[in-house]
Amino acid sequence: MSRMLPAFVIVPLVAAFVLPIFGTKGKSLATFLANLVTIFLLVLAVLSVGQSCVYEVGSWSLRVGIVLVLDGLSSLLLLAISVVSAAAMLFSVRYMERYTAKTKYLSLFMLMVAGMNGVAISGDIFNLFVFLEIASLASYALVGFGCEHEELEASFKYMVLGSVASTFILFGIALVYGNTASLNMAYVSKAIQSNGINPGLAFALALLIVGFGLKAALVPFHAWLPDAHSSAPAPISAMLSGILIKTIGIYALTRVLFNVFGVSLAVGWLLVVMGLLSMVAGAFLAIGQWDFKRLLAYSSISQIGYVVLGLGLGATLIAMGANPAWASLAILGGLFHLVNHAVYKSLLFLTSGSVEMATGTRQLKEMGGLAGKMPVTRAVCTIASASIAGVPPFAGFWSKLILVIAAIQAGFYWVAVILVSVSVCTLIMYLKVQRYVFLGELPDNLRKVRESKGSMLIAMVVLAGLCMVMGLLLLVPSLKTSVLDPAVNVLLEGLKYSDRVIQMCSSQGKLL
Amino acid sequence: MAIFYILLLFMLIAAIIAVETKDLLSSVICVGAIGFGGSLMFLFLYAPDIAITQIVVEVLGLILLIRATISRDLTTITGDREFFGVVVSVAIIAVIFLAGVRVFETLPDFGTPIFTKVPDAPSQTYIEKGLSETGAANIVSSVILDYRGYDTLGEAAVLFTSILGALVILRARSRKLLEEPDE
Amino acid sequence: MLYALCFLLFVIGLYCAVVKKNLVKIVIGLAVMEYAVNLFLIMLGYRAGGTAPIIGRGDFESGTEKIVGAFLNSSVDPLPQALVLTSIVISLGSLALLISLCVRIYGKYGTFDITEIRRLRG
Amino acid sequence: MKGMTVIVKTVSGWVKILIFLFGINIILFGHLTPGGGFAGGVILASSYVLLMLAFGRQFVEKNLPIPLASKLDCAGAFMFALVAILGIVFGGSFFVNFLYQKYLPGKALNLISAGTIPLSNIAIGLKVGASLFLVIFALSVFCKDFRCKDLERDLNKLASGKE
Repeated sequence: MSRMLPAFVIVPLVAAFVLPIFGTKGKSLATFLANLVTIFLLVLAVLSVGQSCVYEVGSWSLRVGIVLVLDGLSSLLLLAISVVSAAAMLFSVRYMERYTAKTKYLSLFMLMVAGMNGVAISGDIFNLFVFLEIASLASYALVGFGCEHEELEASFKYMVLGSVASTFILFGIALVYGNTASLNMAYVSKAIQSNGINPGLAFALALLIVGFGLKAALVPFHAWLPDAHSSAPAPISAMLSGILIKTIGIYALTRVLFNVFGVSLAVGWLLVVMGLLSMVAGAFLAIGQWDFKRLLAYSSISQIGYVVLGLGLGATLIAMGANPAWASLAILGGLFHLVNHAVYKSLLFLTSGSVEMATGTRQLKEMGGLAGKMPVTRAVCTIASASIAGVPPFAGFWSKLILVIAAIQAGFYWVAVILVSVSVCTLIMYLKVQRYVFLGELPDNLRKVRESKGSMLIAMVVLAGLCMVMGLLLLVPSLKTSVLDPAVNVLLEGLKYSDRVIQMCSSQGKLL
Repeated sequence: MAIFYILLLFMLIAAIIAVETKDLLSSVICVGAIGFGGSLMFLFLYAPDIAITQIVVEVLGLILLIRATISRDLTTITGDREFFGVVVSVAIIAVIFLAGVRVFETLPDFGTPIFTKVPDAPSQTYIEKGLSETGAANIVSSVILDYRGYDTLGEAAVLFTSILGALVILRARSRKLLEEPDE
Repeated sequence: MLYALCFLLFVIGLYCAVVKKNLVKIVIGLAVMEYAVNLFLIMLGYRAGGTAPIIGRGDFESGTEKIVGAFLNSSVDPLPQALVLTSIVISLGSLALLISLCVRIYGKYGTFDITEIRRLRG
Repeated sequence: MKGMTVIVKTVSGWVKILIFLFGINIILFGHLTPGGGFAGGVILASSYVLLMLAFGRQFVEKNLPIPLASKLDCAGAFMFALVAILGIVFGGSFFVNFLYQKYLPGKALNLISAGTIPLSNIAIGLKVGASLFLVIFALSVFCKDFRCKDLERDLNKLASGKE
């Protein structure tokens, strides 16, 4: 596996460099190639599960060069990225026929995937920043892909806030370098362990939290998300909400926080508060929306809140020195929710795209009675809604259950109460979607609506199937120990990460 | 040493003018002044690579900015957003500044880079072994294209992404005329 | 002190990007922030009385391939320079994208005023 | 007819060659002297920008057609990635400087030294030059065809210094 690690980045990058050459004539070939790449990445990600290795780029040692690190957390994220991107790419085959410049779209899509994969496997802070920037720039361009008023406006706002966030992150990295003289995460972490966190590093951490928080749209910084996620083409919304904010926001934040700087009580509480605020505010804002995609976007804020809450709870418990089993449970809940949300939120955005393509509108009030006309879309939408609302057999239920159990065990009863009540809000929100989109009376102008066909349906059905069986990831012990547990352990081990990476590097050096 | 203060003050003044002037064109030209000041600063900080790159990028960036700026009726939009938002933002920015301005004391003094204080820092390796390990006399070149070549691949991809993005944003027609009567 | 002035430049850029309502001014603010960060990184690597990290013919001990100690003890830090080179490219790329967005928005809305560009709300 | 006066055209015709050569020089000697692929690429692009200002857009388009520039852009990026991938094939690891370590060590401070570094510089120069030319061209086309028609004329005026 170690030898294949650069393929996660280099394959989509090369594909992105080659795809624009095809032009309009080779459009179908280019689409085929792009699908091939995403499926290849999916296979690679499945193969990487349970592995743990490092790759020294250019054979330079850990100290002077850049390393790629694959561990449980990275492979969990890689799996989520490749599942969502494969489905979104399959969906795009038909959906993006409405737009011009399809090969450019495919190329940007590939760049976004390459950027996210690069973030997931990077073991160097500056390298993480560079790949984060690839993914962000590709997403700015893709949000504005439609080039109409709303898209351009959303893209501009997103890009301004995103650039501010990037500058903050870069400044934070500069301060980290200025205090530790290294950029490699393992060595930065070692320097921090030996010298302690001085005010400079604390300020750097604050800048990084603000920067990654902006990218992840946590509540004080969430203003851009509803505009951007609702204006993008549907497969891109699925990518953005499903996986991008998690990769360049949550993942980068947790990696830096848990494995490089080390958790502290203050930061843990900060995350808990931000998570709770995001959950509550996102849910309340979502209920009032009448635009289908906007509702989904606000709901993303709320769901990201769950993830951050779980991770923050874990961080707090670790810092308090409480029973590690509770912390592990909270982190497990957060990470499992991250994966679940990636699947069902992207599915919901794909259904919204399917509905929008069929009816030509996103306003809930203008729709209705589509259940008879679009049975498959209706079925998958119901599955996804049940899942996001936490109805028992589906995926979302299990992750929320774990979070509630963790909160109760740790003694934070009020957190558990908020968790459950936000979950009820979510249920109401999605009942509203069902009611206004699929039930009720069919308006006259929608009589000729047809079910979407081909690749769009396949993508949605596959994701819906995943939604139903995601619970197994937790319930089947062998799957749990190979997929989820390594990821949780990476966060639990905290600062031991640096020793592990350095040790893995030296042992691989001996092998070669 | 004094030269750095002079140049930084020059850049700061240019920045304040660029931010506060009403005329967009003069604002853009002040950005150019900041960039050229920065370029000179890089030269005095013994970073000729960066100085060259900064100056050529500055020229091209100015052309891009002027492209966006010059027109007759645009230069009049001035002023800030609504009052309350401005006050809150200024307060937050002031807090950031006051919090941040202290932290620089923890850095080594200006003029003694951190890598001289940390044993086995990567930069020391680059300087000592850069020529023998990569063959490039320009150590910065050897760092960006060999030791940290992967970063530069990312950098090339960033530029590729943004240019592709700009072309996508600037294309004339975004949606096809639909064959199916969808709307 | 120099670091603090550099940080002041950063803050001025942040102010401009957050408070101004002209699109081009916002872009300028972002550009100023990026200058400040680049300058800060290079200043971190500065060595008083140093030399540029480029080996010339004079830096070899005569007749050998060995680099003289004077160079080793006076060269400034090359790593921040490499980082800044990367970050300059990134900022040029995002500048190009931002400008295209601005021009395109002007084409659609006929104004650079962000308070008038409000189709999306909520 | 687009463009400026005869004097400007003649002078920029000469200067253009100088700038172009300077850019190539910066790229080729990037591993020995300050500069490198990126700075050189920007200089190459600016030589075409100068032509565009002096002679007008159509002239430049004849000189360097847009589809060609777009292909050069992709080719440069691909070439750089290829240099990295060849490291796996010949050096056993991604981004190995295989030429320097195994095949062509060269002599320090000579033009042919440092293995793959000059190759990467050339690739980056090609990529950067082509892509920056493309974006400026696209912006100018956009300004011509859409609402801000007078923009280009203004830019020309500004560049020639007569308002």
